[in-house]
Amino acid sequence: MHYLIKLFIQRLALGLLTLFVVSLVIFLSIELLPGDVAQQVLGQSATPENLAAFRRELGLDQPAHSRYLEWLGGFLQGDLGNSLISGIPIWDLISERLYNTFFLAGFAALISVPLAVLLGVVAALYRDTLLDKSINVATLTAISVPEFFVGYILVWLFAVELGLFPSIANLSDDASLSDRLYRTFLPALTLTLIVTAHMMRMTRASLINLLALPYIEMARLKGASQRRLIVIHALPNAIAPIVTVIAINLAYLIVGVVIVEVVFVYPGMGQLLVDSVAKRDFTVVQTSCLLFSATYILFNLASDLISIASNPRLLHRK
Amino acid sequence: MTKFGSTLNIGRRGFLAGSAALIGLSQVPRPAQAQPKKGGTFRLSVSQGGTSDTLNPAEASGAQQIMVGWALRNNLTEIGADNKLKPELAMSWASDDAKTWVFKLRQGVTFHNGKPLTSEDVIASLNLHRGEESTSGAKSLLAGVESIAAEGAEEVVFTLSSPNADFPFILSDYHFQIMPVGKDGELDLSGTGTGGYTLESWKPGVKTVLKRNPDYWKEGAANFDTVELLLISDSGAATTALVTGEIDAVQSAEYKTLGLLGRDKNVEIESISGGFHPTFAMQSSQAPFSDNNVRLALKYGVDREALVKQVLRGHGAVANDHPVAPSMPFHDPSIEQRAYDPDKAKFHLKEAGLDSLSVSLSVSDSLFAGAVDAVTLYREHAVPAGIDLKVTREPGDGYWSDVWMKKSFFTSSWGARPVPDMIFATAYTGDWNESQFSSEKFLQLMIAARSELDEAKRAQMYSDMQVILRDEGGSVIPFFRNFVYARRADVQHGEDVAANWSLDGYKAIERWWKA
Amino acid sequence: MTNQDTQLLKVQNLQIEGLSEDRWKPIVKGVDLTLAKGEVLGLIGESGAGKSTIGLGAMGYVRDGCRFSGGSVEFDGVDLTKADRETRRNLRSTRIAYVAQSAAASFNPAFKLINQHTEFAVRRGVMSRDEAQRDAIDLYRQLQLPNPDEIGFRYPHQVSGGQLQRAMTAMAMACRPDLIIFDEPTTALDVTTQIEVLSAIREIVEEFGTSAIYITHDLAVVAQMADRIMVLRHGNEVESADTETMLNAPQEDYTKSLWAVRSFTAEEKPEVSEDAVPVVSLKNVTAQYPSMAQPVLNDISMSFYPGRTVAVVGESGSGKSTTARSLMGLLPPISGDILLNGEPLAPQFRKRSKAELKSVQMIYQMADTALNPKQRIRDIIGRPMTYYRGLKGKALTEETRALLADIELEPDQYMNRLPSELSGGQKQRIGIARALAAAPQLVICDEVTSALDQLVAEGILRLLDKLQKEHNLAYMFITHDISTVRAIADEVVVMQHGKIVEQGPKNAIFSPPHALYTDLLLSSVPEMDPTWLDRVLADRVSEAARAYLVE
Amino acid sequence: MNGFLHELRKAPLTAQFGCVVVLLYIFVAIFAPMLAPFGESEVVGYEYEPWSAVNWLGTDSLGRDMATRMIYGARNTIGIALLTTVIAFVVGTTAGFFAAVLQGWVDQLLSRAVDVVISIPTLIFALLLLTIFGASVTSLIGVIALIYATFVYRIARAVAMGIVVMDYVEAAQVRGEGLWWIMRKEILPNAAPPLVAEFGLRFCFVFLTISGLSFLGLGIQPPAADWGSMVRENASLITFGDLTPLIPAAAIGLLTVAVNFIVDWMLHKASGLKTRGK
Repeated sequence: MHYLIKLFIQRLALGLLTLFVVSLVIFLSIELLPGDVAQQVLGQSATPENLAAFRRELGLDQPAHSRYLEWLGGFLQGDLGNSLISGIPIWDLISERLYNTFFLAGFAALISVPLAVLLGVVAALYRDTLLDKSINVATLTAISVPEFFVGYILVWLFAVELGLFPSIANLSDDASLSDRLYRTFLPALTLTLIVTAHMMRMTRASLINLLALPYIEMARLKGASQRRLIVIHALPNAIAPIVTVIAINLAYLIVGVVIVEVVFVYPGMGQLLVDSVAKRDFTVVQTSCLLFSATYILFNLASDLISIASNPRLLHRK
Repeated sequence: MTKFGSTLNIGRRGFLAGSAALIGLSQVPRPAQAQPKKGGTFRLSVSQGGTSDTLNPAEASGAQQIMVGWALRNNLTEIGADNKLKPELAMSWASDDAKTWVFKLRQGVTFHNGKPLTSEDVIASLNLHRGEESTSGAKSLLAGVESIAAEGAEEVVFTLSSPNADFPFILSDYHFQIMPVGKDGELDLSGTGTGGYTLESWKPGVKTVLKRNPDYWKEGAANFDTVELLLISDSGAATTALVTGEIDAVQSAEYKTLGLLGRDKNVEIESISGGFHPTFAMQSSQAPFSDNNVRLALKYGVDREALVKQVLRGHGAVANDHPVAPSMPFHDPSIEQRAYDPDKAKFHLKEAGLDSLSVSLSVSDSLFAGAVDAVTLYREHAVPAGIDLKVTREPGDGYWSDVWMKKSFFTSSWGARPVPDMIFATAYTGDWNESQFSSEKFLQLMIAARSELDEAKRAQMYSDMQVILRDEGGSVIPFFRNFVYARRADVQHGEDVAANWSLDGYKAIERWWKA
Repeated sequence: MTNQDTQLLKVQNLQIEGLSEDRWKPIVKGVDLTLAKGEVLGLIGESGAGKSTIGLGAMGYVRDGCRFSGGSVEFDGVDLTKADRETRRNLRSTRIAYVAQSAAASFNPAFKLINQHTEFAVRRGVMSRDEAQRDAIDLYRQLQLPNPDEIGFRYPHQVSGGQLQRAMTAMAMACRPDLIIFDEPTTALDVTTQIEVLSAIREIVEEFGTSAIYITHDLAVVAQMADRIMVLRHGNEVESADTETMLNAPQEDYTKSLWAVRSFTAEEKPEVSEDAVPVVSLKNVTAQYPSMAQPVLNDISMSFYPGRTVAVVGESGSGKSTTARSLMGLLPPISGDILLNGEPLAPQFRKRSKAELKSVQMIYQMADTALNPKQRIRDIIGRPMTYYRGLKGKALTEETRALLADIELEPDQYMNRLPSELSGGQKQRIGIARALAAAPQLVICDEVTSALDQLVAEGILRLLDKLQKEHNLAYMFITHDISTVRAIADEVVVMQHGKIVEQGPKNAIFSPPHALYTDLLLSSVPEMDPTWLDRVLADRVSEAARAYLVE
Repeated sequence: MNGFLHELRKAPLTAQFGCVVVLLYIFVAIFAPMLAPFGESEVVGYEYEPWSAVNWLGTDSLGRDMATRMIYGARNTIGIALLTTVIAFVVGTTAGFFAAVLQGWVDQLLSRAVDVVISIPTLIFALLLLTIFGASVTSLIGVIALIYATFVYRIARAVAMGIVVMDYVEAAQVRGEGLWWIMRKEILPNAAPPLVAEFGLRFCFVFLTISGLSFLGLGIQPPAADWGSMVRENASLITFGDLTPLIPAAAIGLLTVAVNFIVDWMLHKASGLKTRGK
C-alpha cells in the first residue's frame, strides 16, 4: 500500500502544479482581454478621472505580476478574495451557484450513471441483436444532437405542450427537495440524455473487448452462462475504462453545462463565468476556473485510484 | 398615454397610430380602468444586469439594479406615470433664481428600520455622488452643486454654481435614491429605504425577492404582497416563461415574436414611446465633416421612415437630427421634419465642392438590437445621393474605449433623459461632445435657459436649440425607439404608463397590481 | 453396453467452418476419433492443422466466427453439436474440463486463484465452498505447487507461469471430470519448467484415471504424454496409431517428414586463426536499465568472427536478447567496451556513424511486428540500400530483385506485395533480406525460428547457412532451442540470470563435463523416446537423494 | 473507388445511410449558391412567415428565407468545422507523434501542457480566447482547433506509443533514420485507421462545439448563416408550438449521427471483430 500512497501524493502534486499553471494561463488571458473591469463597469460614464479613481480603488494600477502574486497569496491562505466589480467576497458570490451546479450535476449523474452502465451491460449481453442495435442507435442519436436541441425539445414537449414541468428552473431558497427536483427535472433530463450515450458506449465497448480475451473463453469453457460471463467475469475487469469515462462525464456535467443553464435559466456557475469574462472580473473568473480545473483533476485522480483499486495487478504487486 | 393596440390619444405621440396599423394588429377597445387591488405575487423578468450588480445606487445601471433600488427606496422627486415631475420624498421645492433650491421634506416618512427621514439622510445620500473620491456614475449630474445644507430636519438647501431650472428633474435620476444614515454616521447601502418593499433575498443575476412594506407612505402603491424579479438574459427563455405563465411580465419583448405573442389572449404587449435614440456622429471639427454641407448631405441621405419600419418594426418615431424626443418636455412638434431627399443631399455635396463622398461608418451590434441592420440600410439609402457609405463592424468589447469618439464617423446610442438640458449638456458640450459640435449661439441659449423660470420663454429657447442642432449639428439622429414589453393580462396598470423607462418607468413593481 | 462403458467420446466426421472475409471456409474437414475411459490421445500437427479447433469441438464449443457444419460429437451418449446450450453448459467443469495454452492469460486477473478454482464446483453443487477449498489445496499439493495452503489465495499475476499452468490443471480437476482437453499446456514455458509441468499433469491424470486429449506441436512432448497419437494436417487426419507404433513406424510421408526435421546440421568450419580480428567483440559489458537496481547484464564478453556463428542460448530472462540490444546500442553499457573491427563503438546507437550502423544488422523473432505492414516488400528491402548505399532508380530495382532471388522468393511475384500477403516463413525471409540489404558484417538473429513450424524453420536455417557462406557473415544466433544450437552453432554461449555460465566451441559445450546449469538445460530437452520423462525424473530424484545424503 | 463501393455494399444499413447523408450534405454545401432560392442574407418578407411554396420553411426572425439559410448554413457550418478539425489533427497528430517517438522531456513537456489546457473548461477557455482575439471566423477556427488539438494529441500519442514499440520502428531507428522519416513512413500509415475513425468523432464534437458557441453568440457571426445561431435566433418560435427553428438543430444531429454510423462501421472493421456465427 505504500506504493499507492506514494502514487497518490505524486498525482496530487502534479495536479497542484497543473492548477498553478492553469491560474497563470487564465491570468495572462484576462490580461490580454481588450478593455478592463473599470471600463466595463463605468461604461459610458468612464471619464479619465473616474477610470483612474476606480482603478486605484481596485488596485488595478499595480503592475500585473504584483497583482497576481497578491491574489495567489490570498488564495493560498484560503482567502478567495472579492469580486472586482461588486466587492462581494467571491465565496458569497459563488457558493450558492456552486451548490446549484453540483446539485444539477448530481441529479443528472444519479440518473445517468446507473442507466448507462445498465444499458451498456444489456447491450453487451445481447450483442448484435435488435435490442443492442436499438440501444446503439438511440444513444448515438442522443450524443449527436446539440444540447440546446435536446433542451428545447424537452421544453416544447413537457412545458409548452404538456405543461408537466416548468420551462425555467426558478428556484426559491426555501424550496423542498421534491420541489427542487421537480423544477430541475428538465435540465437534469437534458444532461442525462447527453452524457448517458458516451458512458454506455464505453461500457459496452470495454465489455466486448474483454470478451475476446482467453480468460473469458476459459470461463465459458468452465460452463458460465452469458450473463455470468459478462457481469461476474468481464465487468470487474472493465471497471477502469468505465470509471475513466464516468469521471470525464461527471466533470463535463459540472463544467460544461453553460448551454443548458441558458436554455433553462438555471442559476449555476456557467452563466456566472460567462458574465464575469464579459465584465473582466478577473478574480471571479480566476477562482471559478481554478475550482473547475480542480474538480476535473480530482475526478481524474479519483478515477485513477478506483482503477488501481479495481486492478489486483496494481493493487497487490508481486 | 399610449398603449399598444388600444385607442390612442392624439397629440405629441400621435405618430403611434401609424405604427400600430403597420403591424396590423386589431385595435381593441380599452377596458374600463380597474382600481388597484392588493395582493398576489408579481414575477417579472429583466434582461439587464449581472451577478456582480450591487445595491449601491452610485453603481446602478440596468433594469435589475434600478427596479430593485426603486422598490426599496424613493427619490426626492419622481417622473410620474403621466411623464410629469412629481414630488416624492420632497413635499415641495422652490427657487427664486434657479441657483438656490429649497426642498421641503415629506413628514412622517420612516425607513424600513423605523428611523424617521431627515435632511441628514438626504444630504448623506446625495453626497455619495459628489467629491473627488466618488466613483458614482452620476457624479457629473451633481457637478454643478456647490453645497448641500440642512435647514433643520425638514428642509434641504442646494446651492448651485450656476442656475439650473431643471434641477428638480435631475434629482429624479435613479442614482439619487435616499438611504438612511446609521448610528455610526455611515450610509446604509444594504437595501434599507423608504420604499414600498423590503428586501427578502438579493441574488443578483438570478433572482431578487421583495416583500410589501405594510407601512408604505404612498397611497395606492406597492400592491403586490411579494415580488420576484428574475434575471433572464435569453429572450427566448423569457418569452417561453411568459407564455407558460411562469412569469408575469418581461422587460423587453423581441420585435420578431410580437406578432405571435399578440395572438396569445393571456398576454398584453405594451409599446411606449421613449427617448432612446442612436446617433451617427461625425467629428465636425475634421474634414470632410467640418463643412456643414457634408453634414446636411448625410442627414438628407437617410430614409428615417424606412428605418423605423424595418429596424424597429414600427415601434418608434422618426427623429429630426436633435435628441429631444416627443415624450420629453419642450419637444417642439412644429419644427419641420427632415425627409429623405437624395437630390438635396446631392445638392449639398455639390455646395461642398464634391461630386461624391466616400466615408466609413463604424457600428457594433452591441449598441442596440438592429444597429448593424440600420447602418446597412443607411448605406443603401445613401447610394442615390452619390454617397458611398462603408459599413465598418466593430467588436462590441471595447467599443466605447476604442471606437466611440476615436473614429471620425461612428454610431452611438443615448438613453432617455428627463429634460433636454441634460442631453444637451452631456452629448453636445463638454467631454462627451461626441460630434465635436460647437456653436456659440447654442451654448448661450443653453446657459440662458437654465436660469429662465418663465416656461413659455424657455420653450422658445429649447425650440431654437432643436432647430440649431437639426441644421448644424454633427449627428444624424434617425429615430426614437419605443419601449416594447409584455405582461400577462391579469397584471394591470393605471391609465398612464411612464415613458422614461421600460416597465412603467421601471416602477411597475410599485404601480401595477394583479386583477 | 460394454462399448459404452469403455467409450467416453466418439467424434464422427466432424466438420467445422470458419468465417473468413464473409465466406464460410472449412477448418476441420471430417475427422473421426474415439476416446476410451482413462485414455490419453495426443493430437499433433503444425499450425493451421485444426488441432485446437478439434479439441474445443470435442467440448461442443466453437469460437466466435466458427460453426459446426457436419458430423457429431458424442460425449457419453449425448451429441454435443446438437444439444442445447443448457446441457452443454452443465457438462463443462463437472464432466469435461479445459486447460489452455497460456495460463497467465486464461486466469481472470481480477480474482484469486482459489475462487476461480472453486467457482463451478460450488455453483454446480458438487461440493460446498469449504470442501472445495480444502480439495483445491490438496490438489495444489498433489501438483507439487510451493506453499499449497497459501498459493491459492494469490492473484494470478503473483504466481509464475509454470505454477499457473499447474494451478490450471488443478482447476480442471476440481470436479474430477471424465475428460480434460490440454491445449498446448507447456508450449509457452521454458524447457526446465516444462518438465515439471509435464510430470505433474501426467501424474494427476493417471491418479484419477481421467481421459485426456493432449494437443501439441511438439513430438517429443506428446511421446511422453499420450497412449495414442493422431497426426493432423490442414483439418484432416493423416494417420493415427498407438504411441510406440507411431514413433517407430510412421506410415505416411508427411509424418515421416515431421519426424525427420532435425536432420540439418551445418558443416564444421576450421578453427579461427590466432591473429584474426573479430568483426565485433564485447569486452566485459555490464548493462542496467535506469529503473532497476540490479544490472541485467553482468560482465559479458564474446567475439564474432566473419563466416562463423555464435549461438547464445538460455531461458527467458537470461539476458541473451538484452546482450543483443546492448550491442546494437539500444541499451548502452554502463561499463565495458564494444569494438567494431577493433575500433571502439559509441555505446548509444544515435552516436554511431552510418557506416558503423550499417555493419551490424538485426533479424527479429516476430516477423509480424518486424515488418511495417503498410510498406511494400520492395520498399522494406530497398530502403536500407538507398539509405546506406545510396542506390536509386534502376540500380535499386536490380539489387532488390537480386536479393529477393537470393532469399529464394520470386522477385516478380513478391516485389509489390504487402507483408500481410506473405506466410510466416516468407515474412522471416524478408526480415533476413532487409538485414542483408545493408551489406552488413554481423547479423544478429534473435530467435528467428522459434515462431515457425519445424519444417519452415529448417528452411530458414538452411538459407542462413547458405547466405553466411556467400557473404562471409558473422552471426550472433540467439535461441532457447538446444536442437537449433546443435544445428547451426560454431561457438556456444550459455547464459543465465544475465551472466555467462559457460562458453566455447560447440563440441566442447555439448560434451561432458558441463556446468551444472548447462547440464540441467540439456537434460530438460524432451526426446522422442516415450520413456525419456521417466528416466530424467528418476535421475533427478536420485541426484537429489545423493545431494541430500552428501549434505 | 470501386473497392470502396464494394465494401459499402456489404456494410450495414446504418453505415450506408451515413454515407448517403454525408454525400448529400457535401453536395448541398458545395452547390449552395445554385440550390438556394434566395440570397444568403436577403430579406424576402416579414419575420416568421409560415411555410409556403415560396418560402419552403418560412422565414426567420429577420424575414430571411429559412430554406436558403439552411442551405448556406450547411456550407458555413460544415466548412468551418471541417477546416477546424483538419487543423486540430495536423497539429495534434504531429505533436503526439513527436512525443511518442522522442519520449523523455519532450513528451513530458507536451503532455503536461496538454493536461493544463484540458483541465480548463473548454467552453470557458474558448470564451476567453475568442474575446481576446475577437469573434472572427479565423480566430474561431484557430481557438477551437487549438483546444481540440489537445484531445487529438492524447489519442495520437497513445496510438503512436503502441506503434513505436514495434520492432519495425526500432529497426528504422537503429538504421539511423531521422525523426521526420520515422513519423511519416513508419508511424503515420499504421496510425491512420484509428486516427481516421477519431477524425470522424472529433469532427462531430467540433461541429457541436461550434454550434454551441454560435448558440451563445460567440461562434460564426451574423449575417453568415449557421445552424447553431439559427436555432438561437429563432428559438422563441418553439414557445408558440412551431418547431421550425429545430430543423437546423436536427440537421446538425442528422449529420453527426451519419458520421458516427460511418465511424462505428470503420471501427468495427478495424477491430477485426467478427460477427458471431450462429
